[in-house]
Amino acid sequence: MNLEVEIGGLKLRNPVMTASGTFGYGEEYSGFVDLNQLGAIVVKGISLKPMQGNPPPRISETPCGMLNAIGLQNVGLELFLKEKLPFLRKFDTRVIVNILGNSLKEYQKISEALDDAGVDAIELNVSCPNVQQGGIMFGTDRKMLGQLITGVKNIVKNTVLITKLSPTVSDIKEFAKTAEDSGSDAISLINTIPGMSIDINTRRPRLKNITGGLSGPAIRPVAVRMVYEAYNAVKIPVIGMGGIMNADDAIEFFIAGASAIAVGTANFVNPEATTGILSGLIKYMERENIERISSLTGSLDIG
Amino acid sequence: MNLEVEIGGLKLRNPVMTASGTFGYGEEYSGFVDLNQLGAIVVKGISLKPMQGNPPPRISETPCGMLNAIGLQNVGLELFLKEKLPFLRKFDTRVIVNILGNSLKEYQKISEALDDAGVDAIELNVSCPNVQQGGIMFGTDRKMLGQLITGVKNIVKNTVLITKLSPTVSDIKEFAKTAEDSGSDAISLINTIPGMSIDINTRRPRLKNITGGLSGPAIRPVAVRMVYEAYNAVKIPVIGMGGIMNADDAIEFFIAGASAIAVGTANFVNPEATTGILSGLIKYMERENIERISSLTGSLDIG
Amino acid sequence: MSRYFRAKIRENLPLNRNHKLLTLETSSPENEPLPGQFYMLGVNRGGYDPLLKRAFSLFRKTSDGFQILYRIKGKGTSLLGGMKEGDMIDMIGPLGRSYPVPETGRTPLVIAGGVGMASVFSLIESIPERSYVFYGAKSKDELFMLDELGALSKGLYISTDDGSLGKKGNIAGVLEDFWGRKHETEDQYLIYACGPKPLLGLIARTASSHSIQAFVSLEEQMACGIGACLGCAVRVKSPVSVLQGSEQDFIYRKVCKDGPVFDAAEILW
Amino acid sequence: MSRYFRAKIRENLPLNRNHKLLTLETSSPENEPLPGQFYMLGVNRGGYDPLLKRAFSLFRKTSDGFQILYRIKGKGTSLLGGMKEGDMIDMIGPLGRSYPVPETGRTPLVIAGGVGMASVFSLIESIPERSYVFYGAKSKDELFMLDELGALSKGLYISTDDGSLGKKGNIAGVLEDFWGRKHETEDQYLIYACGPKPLLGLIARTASSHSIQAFVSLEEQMACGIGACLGCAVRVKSPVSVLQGSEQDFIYRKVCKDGPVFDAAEILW
Ligand SMILES: Cc1cc2nc3c(=O)[nH]c(=O)nc-3n(C[C@H](O)[C@H](O)[C@H](O)COP(=O)(O)OP(=O)(O)OC[C@H]3O[C@@H](n4cnc5c(N)ncnc54)[C@H](O)[C@@H]3O)c2cc1C
Ligand SMILES: Cc1cc2nc3c(=O)[nH]c(=O)nc-3n(C[C@H](O)[C@H](O)[C@H](O)COP(=O)(O)OP(=O)(O)OC[C@H]3O[C@@H](n4cnc5c(N)ncnc54)[C@H](O)[C@@H]3O)c2cc1C
Ligand SMILES: Cc1cc2nc3c(=O)[nH]c(=O)nc-3n(C[C@H](O)[C@H](O)[C@H](O)COP(=O)(O)O)c2cc1C
Ligand SMILES: Cc1cc2nc3c(=O)[nH]c(=O)nc-3n(C[C@H](O)[C@H](O)[C@H](O)COP(=O)(O)O)c2cc1C
Ligand code: FES
Ligand code: FES
Repeated sequence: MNLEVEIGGLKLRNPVMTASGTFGYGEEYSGFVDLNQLGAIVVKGISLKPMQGNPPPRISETPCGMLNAIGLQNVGLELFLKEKLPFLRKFDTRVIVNILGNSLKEYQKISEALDDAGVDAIELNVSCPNVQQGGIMFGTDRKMLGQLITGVKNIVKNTVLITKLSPTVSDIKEFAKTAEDSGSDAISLINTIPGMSIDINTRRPRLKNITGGLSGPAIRPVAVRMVYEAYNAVKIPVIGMGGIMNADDAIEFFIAGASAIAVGTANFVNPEATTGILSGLIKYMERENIERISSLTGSLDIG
Repeated sequence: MNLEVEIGGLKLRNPVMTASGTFGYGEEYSGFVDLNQLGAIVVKGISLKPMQGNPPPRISETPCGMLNAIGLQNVGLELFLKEKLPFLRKFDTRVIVNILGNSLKEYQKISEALDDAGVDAIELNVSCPNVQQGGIMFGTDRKMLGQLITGVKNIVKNTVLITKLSPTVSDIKEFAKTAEDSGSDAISLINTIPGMSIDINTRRPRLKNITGGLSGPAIRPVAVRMVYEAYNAVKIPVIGMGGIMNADDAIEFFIAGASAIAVGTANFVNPEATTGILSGLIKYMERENIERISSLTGSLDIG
Repeated sequence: MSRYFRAKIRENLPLNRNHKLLTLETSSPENEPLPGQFYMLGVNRGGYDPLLKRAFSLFRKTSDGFQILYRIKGKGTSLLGGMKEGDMIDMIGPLGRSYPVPETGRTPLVIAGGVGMASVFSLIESIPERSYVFYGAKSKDELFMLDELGALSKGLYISTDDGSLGKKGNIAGVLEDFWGRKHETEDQYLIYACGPKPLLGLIARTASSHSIQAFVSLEEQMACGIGACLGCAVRVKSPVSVLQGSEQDFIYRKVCKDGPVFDAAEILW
Repeated sequence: MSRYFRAKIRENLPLNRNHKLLTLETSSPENEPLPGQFYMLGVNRGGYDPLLKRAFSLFRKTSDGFQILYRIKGKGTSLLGGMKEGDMIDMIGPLGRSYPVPETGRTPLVIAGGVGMASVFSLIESIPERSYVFYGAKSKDELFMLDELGALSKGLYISTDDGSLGKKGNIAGVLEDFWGRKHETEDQYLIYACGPKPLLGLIARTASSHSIQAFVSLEEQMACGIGACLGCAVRVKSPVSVLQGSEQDFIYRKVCKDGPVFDAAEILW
C-alpha cells in the first residue's frame, strides 16, 4: 500500500496534515501522537513580530462547530526559528509554516527567513478573518492575491509555496486559478468562515472580537464543495480541510479532489484524531482494494 | 406587550415568518399550527412556468444541517394564483411570495401578476444555488442585482419588495446597500450556503445534483454575522434567518439587527416550531421587561 | 390526521445483532394508524446532530400505542438503539398513504425484502388468513415473526441469501416458483411489496407482465415527512404519458404524502 | 503526563436540583491528578453537538479513579447529568497546574464560591486540619460536603446569599470578619480560592492589601485544554510591567496550561 503524496514537489509520507492554529507548534500534541507518523505539521500562523492576539473570550461553541477569534497570537518569526522550529526538526515529518503579514514586504521577509531556515513549505494565510490588517484584503481581491503570490514566489528558493484560500468569495474557482497562475505550488482550503454568536441574556457578542471564524463539522459540506470546485479548476494539488473529524470525512475530501488533508478542530475533540484518521484511511484502502492513496483523489463518480 | 413589526410599510402582527421552501404553501402545516398566529407566511419560490425540480436524492443530512437541491420545483404562477393563494387568503396573516426567474422580464411578469393579485409582499430570490439559471447571477453581481430590483420596483404598485441576499459573497454589506439603493423595501438573509456531501462507499455525491444548499443550525453563526453586518450597512429592515431552531436563536437575530425572523429547516424537525418560537419570544420579553419587540432589534451591546 | 407528539418507550427489544423492536406508548390513541403508514421519529438526545427525524413504518398497533421494527443502519438508528425504557421520543404521524384494503375475492400476495416486513406486517395482520406471504432476508436470523406470519397467512414462503432458511436467493425467485403452482386465475391476485428498490422494480415488472396490480412502498431521503420540503421526490409517469405510453414524460411525486405506497405501474423505475 | 482515555461511570449521584457528583472508574490509575488540576470530558452521545469537551476540576481521588462535582449549567452539563452507571466517557487529563503545596508553618485560607468547591476540595483534603475553609453559596442546599469539610479543616466558615445557612451575603464578607479575629500574623497566611471571577478579583485585592499571597483558579472558554488552540487567554502582567508596576503592559497566558491556578498578583483583573 502506498500512502505517499506529492504537494508541489514536496513528498509527504502520508496525506494527513494538521491545520494551522489547531496543533500549536507540534509540542502540545507530542504526548498524544507520534509526530513521526504525520504527513506534515502545519504550525500556527507566524508574523514578523510577535502578536498578542485578541482579548478573551476568544472561542465559543456553536452547533457542530466553534467560533474562534484568537487574533493570530503568535511568537513571531524570530522566536519561532529559535525555539519552535528546532523542536519540530527532531521529528521525521514535514514542517509547513503558515504565515501572515500586513503587506507584501512582510510576507516576503518572513518567507525569506523561512526559506533560509529550510522549512519544507510555506502556507500563505490570506484568509484569516479575525484581524483587520491580517491579510483579509489579499484573500478576497484577486489582483492583490496574485501580486502577493508572485512576490513571495520570487523570493523563495527551495520552499514549496501553498496558498490558503478564503472561503468568503462567490467563486472559489477564480481564486484557485489566480493562485495557480501566480506560481503557487499548491492551494489549501478552506479557512474558517466568518461567524458570530450572541449571548441573549447579556446581549453581548460571545466573542470579545464580535466576529470569529467558524470551523468544525458544521462547515464540512461547504469545504467539500469548494475542494471539488477548486480541484476541477486547477492542476496544482489541493489540500482539503474543514470539519474533518474521522477517516470517513477525510476520504470524502480525497474523492472530491484533495491530494492531502488537514485536521483542525478535531484535534481539540480528540487529541489523537490525526493518527486515528491515518489508521482509518489504511483500513478503507484495504477494504476497497486501493493500492495508492493518490488514486483516490478526484475519484468522484458523477455518472 | 407589542409584537408588531413593520417591514417596509407592511405591518406584521408579530415578527415570526416562515422561510421560503420550508413551509410548502402553508397548507402542509395547517394541521400543526394555527396559521393565523404567524406574522407572515413566505411560500415556496414561484416561477413563471411550473418547474419539475431536480432528480432525487434531493436532500442529505449533514452535521447540524442539511443539504437540499430541490431545484425550485413549484406549481408555477398560474396554478399558484388559482389553487394555492385562495387557501392562504383564508387566514389572517400576511402572504409573501418568493419568486425567481431567468431574466428581469420573467421577474417582472410574475411580480405584476402578484401585485394585481394583492399579495402582501414579494421576496426576490436571487440567491438560490441550485439551478444554473435560477438567478445565481443576480445574487452575486451587484450591477445586475441593482437592475433587477429597480426593474421590479418600477412594476409593482402596492406590493412590498423584499430582496433575499445570497450569502456567497465576500462583502454582504455592499449587496445590502445595493438592494437599498435600488429601491428594495427590505432585505432578507441568508439563503442556503452551497455545499456538497459524498458517499464514500459508492464515491457518488449524496445529491443527484452534486451540490446543494446548506441550511440548519450549522449555518446560524454565519447568518447572525451577516444580519449584523447588513443591519449596520442599511436603514431598510432586515429579515433574519438561517438555523433558527428556537426562541433563543430567534432573539439572537433580533439583537444582531433583524426586524423579523424566518423559520426554515426547524419546521422539518418540529412542525410547531414557528408558534413555539412565538411563545418563547413572549416569555423572554416578559422576563426581560421588553415592551416592544422592535426595541430588541440591533440592541447588541458591544461596550 | 397526523400529529406531532411525544411517546414513551415501553420496550426497545433487541431481535438480533442489528434489529430491534420498539414498543411505544402514546397518550392519546385517537389517531389510528393504517397499514403502510409511517412515523417520523426524533432520534436525537440533545443537540442538533443528527438533525432530521427518521422515517419508520407502523409495524403493529398495540392497545395503547404501537410498535416499530427497525434495522440499525447509521447514526440515527444507532442512537435509537441506545434508547431505554422510559425515554421519550418526539414524533410526527401517522403519515402517508396506507396500503389499499384488498377487495374481498382477491388474494393478496405480500412480499417483503428484509426490514420491508416492518411495513407490510400490519397489513397481513389486518387480513388474517387471506394472504400469501413471501419473505426474504440475508439469512435466517434476519427473519422475524415467522410463527405469527405462519398463523396469519394462507401460505408463508421464505428465502435467504445464504440459504440458511427457505429457498436460497432472492424472494423474487420464490415468487416465480409460485406462479407455476398457483391455484387462482391471475387477475384475482393483488400484490403488496416493501423492500429494496431493485426488488420492487423486479416485482413491478413481474406484476405488469402477469397483469396483476401491485402496490409498493418506497423509501426516499426525507426532511419533513408531511409534503412541505419536496425532498422525497419520486418519478412517476405523468397522467398524459400513462395514456400515451411514453416514458419520457414524468412528474415528481412526494413519497411522504403521495406515498409511500404507490401503484407500481405509476412509478418510473 | 496527561492522557486521552475513556472512563466508566460508576455513579452519577444527584446532590440537589442542579448539582451532581460523578464517580469515574479509570483502568490505568498511574496518572495521579493533583489538587487544582482538571479534566476535559466528552459530554456528547453520538453526533457532534455539543462539539467541544467540557472542563471539570478533579474533585476527589478514589481508589480506582476520581470524582467530579458539577453544576448543571447548559447543554453539555445537562447531557452529562443524563448519563448513567456503566456509560463510558472519553476525556483528557489530568491537565493544568495544581495548587502549590503550602509550606509547613503557613496557614492556608481556602475560599470557595459555589461550585468552586469542586476545585479546592482535594486541596483541603491533602492538608487535613491545617486550613481555614470559607465556603459561600446561593443557599443552604448548594453547600456540599459540610461534614467532611468540618472534619478536614481547622475552621469552616459559611455564607449563603439568602442567609439560609451561615452568614447572609458574600463569602468575602466572612473573610473580612475573619481578619478581625485572626490569631496568626498575616504573612503566615496563604490564600487559595476558586469561584466566580468577581469574587476572585475581590479576594486578590484583599490579599494584596494584607500582603498575603493568593492562588486563584480561573475559568475561561476552552477548546483543546492542552495549550494548542490559544483559546483560553487571560491577561497577566508581563514580567516587565510587574517590575515597573505599570498595568498597561500585559501578555496573555493560557488558563489551561499556565493555569488554571495563578498567583492572584499576576492577573490583570
Ligand atoms: C417511509 C419509510 C418507512 C421506513 N420504515 C422503516 C422501518 O419500518 N424500519 C426500518 O428499519 N427502516 C425504515 N425505513 C428506513 C429508515 O428511515 C432508515 O433506515 C433510517 O432513516 C436510517 O437512519 P440512520 O441515521 O441510521 O442512517 P444514516 O445513513 O446515517 O442516515 C443519514 C440520512 O439518510 C436518511 N436515510 C438513510 N437511509 C434511508 C432510507 N432507507 N430511507 C430514507 N431515508 C434514509 C436518514 O433518515 C438520514 O437523514 C423507512 C424509510 C422510509 C422512507
Ligand atoms: C479549569 C476549569 C475547571 C472547571 N471545573 C468545574 C467543576 O469542577 N465543576 C463544574 O460544575 N464546573 C466546572 N467548570 C465549569 C464548566 O466547565 C462549565 O460549567 C461547563 O463547561 C458548562 O458547559 P455547558 O455545556 O453545560 O454550558 P454551556 O453554557 O451550554 O456551554 C457552552 C460553551 O461554553 C463553555 N463554558 C460554559 N461555562 C464555562 C465556564 N464557566 N468555564 C469555561 N467554559 C465554559 C462550555 O465548555 C461550552 O464550550 C470548570 C471550568 C474550567 C475552565
Ligand atoms: C483555534 C483556531 C486557530 C486557527 N488559526 C489559524 C492560523 O493561524 N492560520 C490559518 O491559516 N488558519 C488558522 N485556522 C484555520 C484552520 O487551519 C482550518 O483552516 C479551519 O479551522 C478549518 O478546518 P477545521 O474545521 O478542521 O478546523 C485556525 C482554526 C482554529 C479553530
Ligand atoms: C428544502 C428547502 C427549500 C428551500 N427553498 C427555497 C426557495 O424556494 N426560495 C428561497 O428563497 N429559499 C429557499 N430555501 C432557503 C430558506 O428559505 C432559508 O433561507 C434557508 O434554509 C436558511 O434558513 P434555515 O437554516 O432556517 O432553513 C429553501 C431551504 C430549504 C431547506
Ligand atoms: S419529506 Fe418533505 S416533502 Fe416529503
Ligand atoms: S484551551 Fe486551548 S490553549 Fe487553552
